[in-house]
Amino acid sequence: MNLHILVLIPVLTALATLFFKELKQVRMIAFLGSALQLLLSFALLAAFYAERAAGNLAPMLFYSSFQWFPSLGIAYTTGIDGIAMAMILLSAFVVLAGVLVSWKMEKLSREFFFLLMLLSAGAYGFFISLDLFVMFFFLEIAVIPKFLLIGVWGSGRKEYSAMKLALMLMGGSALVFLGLMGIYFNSADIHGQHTFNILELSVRHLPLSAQMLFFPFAFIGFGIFGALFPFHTWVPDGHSSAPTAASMFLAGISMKLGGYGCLRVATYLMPEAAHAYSPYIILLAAIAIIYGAFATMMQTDLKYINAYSSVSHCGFVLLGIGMMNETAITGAVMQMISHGLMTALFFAAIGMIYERTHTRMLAQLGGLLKVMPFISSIFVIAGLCSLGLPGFSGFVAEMTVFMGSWQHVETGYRIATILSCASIVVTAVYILRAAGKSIMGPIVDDHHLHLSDATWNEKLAAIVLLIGIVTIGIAPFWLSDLIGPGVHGLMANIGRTILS
Amino acid sequence: MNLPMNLLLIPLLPFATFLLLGIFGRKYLSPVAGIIGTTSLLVSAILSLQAAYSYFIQHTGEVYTSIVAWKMTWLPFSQDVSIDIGFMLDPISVMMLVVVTVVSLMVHLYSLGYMKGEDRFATYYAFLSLFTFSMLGLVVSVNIFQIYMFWELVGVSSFLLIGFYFDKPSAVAASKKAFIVTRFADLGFLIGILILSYHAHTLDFPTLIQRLTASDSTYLTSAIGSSFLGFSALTWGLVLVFMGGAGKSAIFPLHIWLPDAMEGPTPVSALIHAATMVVAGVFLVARLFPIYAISCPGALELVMWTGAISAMFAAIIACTQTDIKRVLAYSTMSQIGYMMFALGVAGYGGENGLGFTASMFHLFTHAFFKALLFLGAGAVIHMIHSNEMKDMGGLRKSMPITHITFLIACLAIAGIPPFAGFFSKEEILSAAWNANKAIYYIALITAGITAFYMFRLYYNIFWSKEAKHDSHIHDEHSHGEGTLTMKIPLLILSIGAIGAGFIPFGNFVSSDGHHLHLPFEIANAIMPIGVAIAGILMATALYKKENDKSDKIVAALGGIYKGAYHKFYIDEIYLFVTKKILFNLIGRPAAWIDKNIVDGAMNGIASLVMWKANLIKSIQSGKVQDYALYFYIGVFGLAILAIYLVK
Amino acid sequence: METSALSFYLISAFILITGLLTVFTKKLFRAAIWLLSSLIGIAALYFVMEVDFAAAVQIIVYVGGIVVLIIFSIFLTNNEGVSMPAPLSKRKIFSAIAVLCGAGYTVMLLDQHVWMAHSANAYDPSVKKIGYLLVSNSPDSYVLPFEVVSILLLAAMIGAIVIAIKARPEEK
Amino acid sequence: MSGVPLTHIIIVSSLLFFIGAYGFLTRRNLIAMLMSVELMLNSVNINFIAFNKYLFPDNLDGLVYTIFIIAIAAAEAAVAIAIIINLFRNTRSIDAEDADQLKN
Repeated sequence: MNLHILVLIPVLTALATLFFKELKQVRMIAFLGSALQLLLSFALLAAFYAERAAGNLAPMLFYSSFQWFPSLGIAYTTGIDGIAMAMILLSAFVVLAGVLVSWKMEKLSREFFFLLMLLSAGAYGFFISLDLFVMFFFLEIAVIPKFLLIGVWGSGRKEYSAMKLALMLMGGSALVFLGLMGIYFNSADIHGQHTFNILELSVRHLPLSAQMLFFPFAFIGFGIFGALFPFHTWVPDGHSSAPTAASMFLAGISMKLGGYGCLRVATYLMPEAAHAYSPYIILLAAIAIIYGAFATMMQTDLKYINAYSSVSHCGFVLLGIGMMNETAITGAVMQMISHGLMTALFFAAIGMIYERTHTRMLAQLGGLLKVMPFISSIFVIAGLCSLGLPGFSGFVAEMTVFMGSWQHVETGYRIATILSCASIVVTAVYILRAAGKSIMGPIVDDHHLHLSDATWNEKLAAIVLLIGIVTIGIAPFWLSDLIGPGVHGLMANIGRTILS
Repeated sequence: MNLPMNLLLIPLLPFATFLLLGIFGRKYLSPVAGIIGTTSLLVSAILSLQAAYSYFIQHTGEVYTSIVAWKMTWLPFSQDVSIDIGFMLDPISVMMLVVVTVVSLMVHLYSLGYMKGEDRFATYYAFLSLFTFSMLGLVVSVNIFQIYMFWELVGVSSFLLIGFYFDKPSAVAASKKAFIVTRFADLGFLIGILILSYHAHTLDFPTLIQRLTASDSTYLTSAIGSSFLGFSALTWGLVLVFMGGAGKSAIFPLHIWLPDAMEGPTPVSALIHAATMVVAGVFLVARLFPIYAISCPGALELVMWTGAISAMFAAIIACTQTDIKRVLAYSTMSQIGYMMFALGVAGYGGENGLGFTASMFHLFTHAFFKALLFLGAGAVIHMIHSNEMKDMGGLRKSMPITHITFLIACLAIAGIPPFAGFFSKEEILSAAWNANKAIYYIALITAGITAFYMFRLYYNIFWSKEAKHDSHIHDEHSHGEGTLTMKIPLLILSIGAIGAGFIPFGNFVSSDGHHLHLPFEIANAIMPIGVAIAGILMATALYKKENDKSDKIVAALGGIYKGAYHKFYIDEIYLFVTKKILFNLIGRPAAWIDKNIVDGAMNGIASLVMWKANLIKSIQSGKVQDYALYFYIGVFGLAILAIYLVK
Repeated sequence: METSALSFYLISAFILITGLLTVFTKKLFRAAIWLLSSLIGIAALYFVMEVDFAAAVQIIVYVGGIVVLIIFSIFLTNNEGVSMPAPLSKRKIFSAIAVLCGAGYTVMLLDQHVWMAHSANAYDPSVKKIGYLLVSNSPDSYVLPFEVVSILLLAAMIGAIVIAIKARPEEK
Repeated sequence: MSGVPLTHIIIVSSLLFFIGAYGFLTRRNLIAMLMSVELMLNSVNINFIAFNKYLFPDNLDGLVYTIFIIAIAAAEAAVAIAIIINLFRNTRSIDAEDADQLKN
């Protein structure tokens, strides 16, 4: 069960979309491609469980490696552990939902679906690769489609936001590359051989001075992808002017690349520096959570509300990573997955509302529950999930992060935990404010009365995401059994800093 | 004992109804939704009664132990700490099972008639079943996080039900307010859980209680050892958990949402805001009672005082309210204050556990007669279509059954002997007498005021003005006294209100599981009965006939009356705090900072680059000679460099 | 001071003065004349240094060819009479500074530098040797550069003609 | 010619070079700039011949170089003047300031 099919299918679907003209064929191909991808990831999950059941406790399963630049030590090595597996599942769900939501994309539909598939190929590649250079390669593949998707199909100040997003992500990847170079050149083994392979690098302990220098580059670089506090300004503009499917991909997958990168590359390979810098990470994460939540309270545009709430929720991911203990990091990974699903659902709902009422301003929306019950209930469910209501994935992830962050050795960090706990109240305020105003309450303008409810493809998209959210929410033990060993493997490296 | 399977059915049946009606309700099942909901609740009620019977009656041995019928690890955090979901049978949880299912069944039956015309009938029953499921889940929880989970679910279902008439902006605002205030209290509850679980290294109730009460346990010393701002971590934990309970049970500082929650349909108020959800806080404190009583009396002291203040405060406001549902809401708040301070005065085990048993007994009886009061008020509102007292009067002839049942409930709550309220309130007063005289006197005065405002309500509805309403009774659209399904619950609950008092509660529920003989001396029963009768007489004098005596008193009281009527302006204070401080002082600057400073920094960098680019651009002036000059300077510089490097 | 040294100094003074005058005169035509005299001065310098062939070539090509060409161009662009506008002050100052410090620095360098002669024997730049160097097929001859320069001259001629040709009909 | 030290000749040629350079940088007229370029080239020729005569008398490389430079200078002058004439034909002026179409 080699992993290359995972990258191959999106790429092939992307190419296939180029050969067809009208929207009908193009969207059908994209749908088939992403559905196949979802089935494949389930098959991979089954194989993963079988492998684990058969007692294969190797950190990375389905390991395979092909020489690419032997002289530089770059090889196309792929392999997955629990965390990568969960990420692949997340991407599969969000991609399928994304394709379904943009069913009526008239404008340049062929290019639209091509770029979507390319973006998903980049994400899959990123999650399965174990070679820092290949990871960077796939990270870059994912950046350009985002720029085009927002620039061409966006709305509002789309050029400004597309440019801003692309520049900041480019800046981020520049920093990441610096970090990678730092790791690469400081990790020569006894006979001077350098390598990009993560497994080997994790065994070679980088000198502390090198770590202290290059960790900030790698962490901030990936942090920019994952909406680290001062560099999050691309998130509100980028998400709100992106078309629905693109903002789902942006928030659902591409912000997770950042979190995953921070965890797998920055913290796993440079644990001592991560431990030394953890106070700053925690501080920034706590600020992001509370600041993001309060800023959301003031927004009047639905998409800005969800974008800012993504900044706040991604703060939990970084808080979990900053706390550097097993429960907190498991919580961080769960938060990545749960936030990916719920923000995709939220954007889908907002997209559907926007398609019908052509306005995202809270002031101009009202009483939609009577007019479109399905979309409104999806909107409310997504809101409740991001609120942290038990029965949905948000609660599971946030509670794990809180429990983990409370176990931190130093009691000084309790303030950060209490601050982030306080965010659940502020989140409740802005979610209810948004839901109360747009869904409940009297109808604001009467031509909303004859709007249609969700079509079959939108319903399917919502149900796909709902299945993800509810399965994690109702029975989270399968997710923590999947992620647990993966995080335990990471802790072998990260743990040693706390002991020493 | 009975199989875990049919125990599990009790919460799962309402959940199944919720899913069924939630997904398919709107289109296919709406006419028959009521029947489905009621039957599933009926089965669930029978099962819980059967469980109670087998747990209490067929019980062998001296002590009621807590039996964990079923447990499953839901979310493992680390080796020993994990959230598990389970079903625990314990005297208080079985009692609560009975209360919740019976009252919920009554409300389901009642709503068949009350909500007949509604277009979202199926969704109403879906939300009602969701509420019942989460309440049952909360009651039988085996893990402190499980109680938190169902706590949140109860909060959301109350949000959904209060905001049921969502096209009324006031209902939407009330539901938002309820959810946010309870959510704020849940924040305290969450942090309390984190503190307790950090020190006790477990989330499981039995082990938590055992570890934090055993005098020699290292966990207890570590919890008391580490302190913060003067109080030990254990005190912080327990106070914060109580804060969670206070939010949900509308205790004094966090009560502002209860009166507004009356925007929901009346059966909802009967179920949620009378019998079940509001007592969740009392149940939570009761569940952790051993820790409160043994390890941290300070926290118990706080519980006692807040309970007493809340009781007195609510009773005073209740006397001034004109909307009958708000009167009942404040009376609920006052009775819950009773239960809280009853727990507060109690100690652990043996005789001084009387407060605990009295509180649980009062909770049991209060559920019946308060639900009865609300349903009765619902019937009146259903007929008059208005909540205000001034539109009512002289309804005793047109609504005989509601009148009698309402009277029974008023007598019960006032604490007149044969009715249930007397027994439970008398136990509370005797417990308070043994423990703390000041609390006893506050309780006594509150009992008097309770009797007064209940009978003020009673007379205003059924007596005082005669003539005005004849026209109302005969016009066709009024439903008269409501259908049969509305009358049956009233009758059953009134039987409960009368009979519940005679149940020997002592040998079922007690702080340490042992049988407790409830002392019943006439001596200390005289005082409460006397005060109650005085209250009733005062109310009859003022309100039986339509007269202006009450208006003269209002004029006399002046400022105090106006203050009480406006709920002592606490709402306005809270609004000011949230509006001014949270929105303007923190929210607006946060959004502004983000837009200008952080975003500005990014745009600043961009404009900086643009400015530099312009600077460079001017060098390409197109003049050949400029280029020649730059070229010359370049060559000259390189020459110098080469010379020095070579030398 | 032998006569040749004296004549060297005289000629070099002459060259420098005429050079300055070419650069500073207002009238374009007069500048061309000063350039002519300066080039003749340089040819005289070669004579003084006994490199007769170079002097001859200088006179034939430079004086005879290039200066005449320049004078032709002045007449073609018919501004022989007009006096050139003064250069922009900003540019004049900058270039003056640059040139002066460049000259000063070079002169300063030349003073300290000691030249090392590589061989002491006499220097006879006879035409036979030049001819041998230019066109013989011995390994150290310059026959290849010679051919390349001839091609370059050819190309230059063609180029000049193409550029300066009267505008073709279709261009009008 | 023996009395004249090499340095003096080189000083003369570099002065001539810098005069040419100054002329090239400041003259407003393209032809004047061309003349200054001729001056600079001649100063280079002086250098070559002087070095050849004083430092490497036994071979004639310097002299051959000078001859080539003169040839190339001729070609360069021809092309330059062709351009100037063409420029004159288009813009009626051969002032260096106006010829700035390549401005950004």
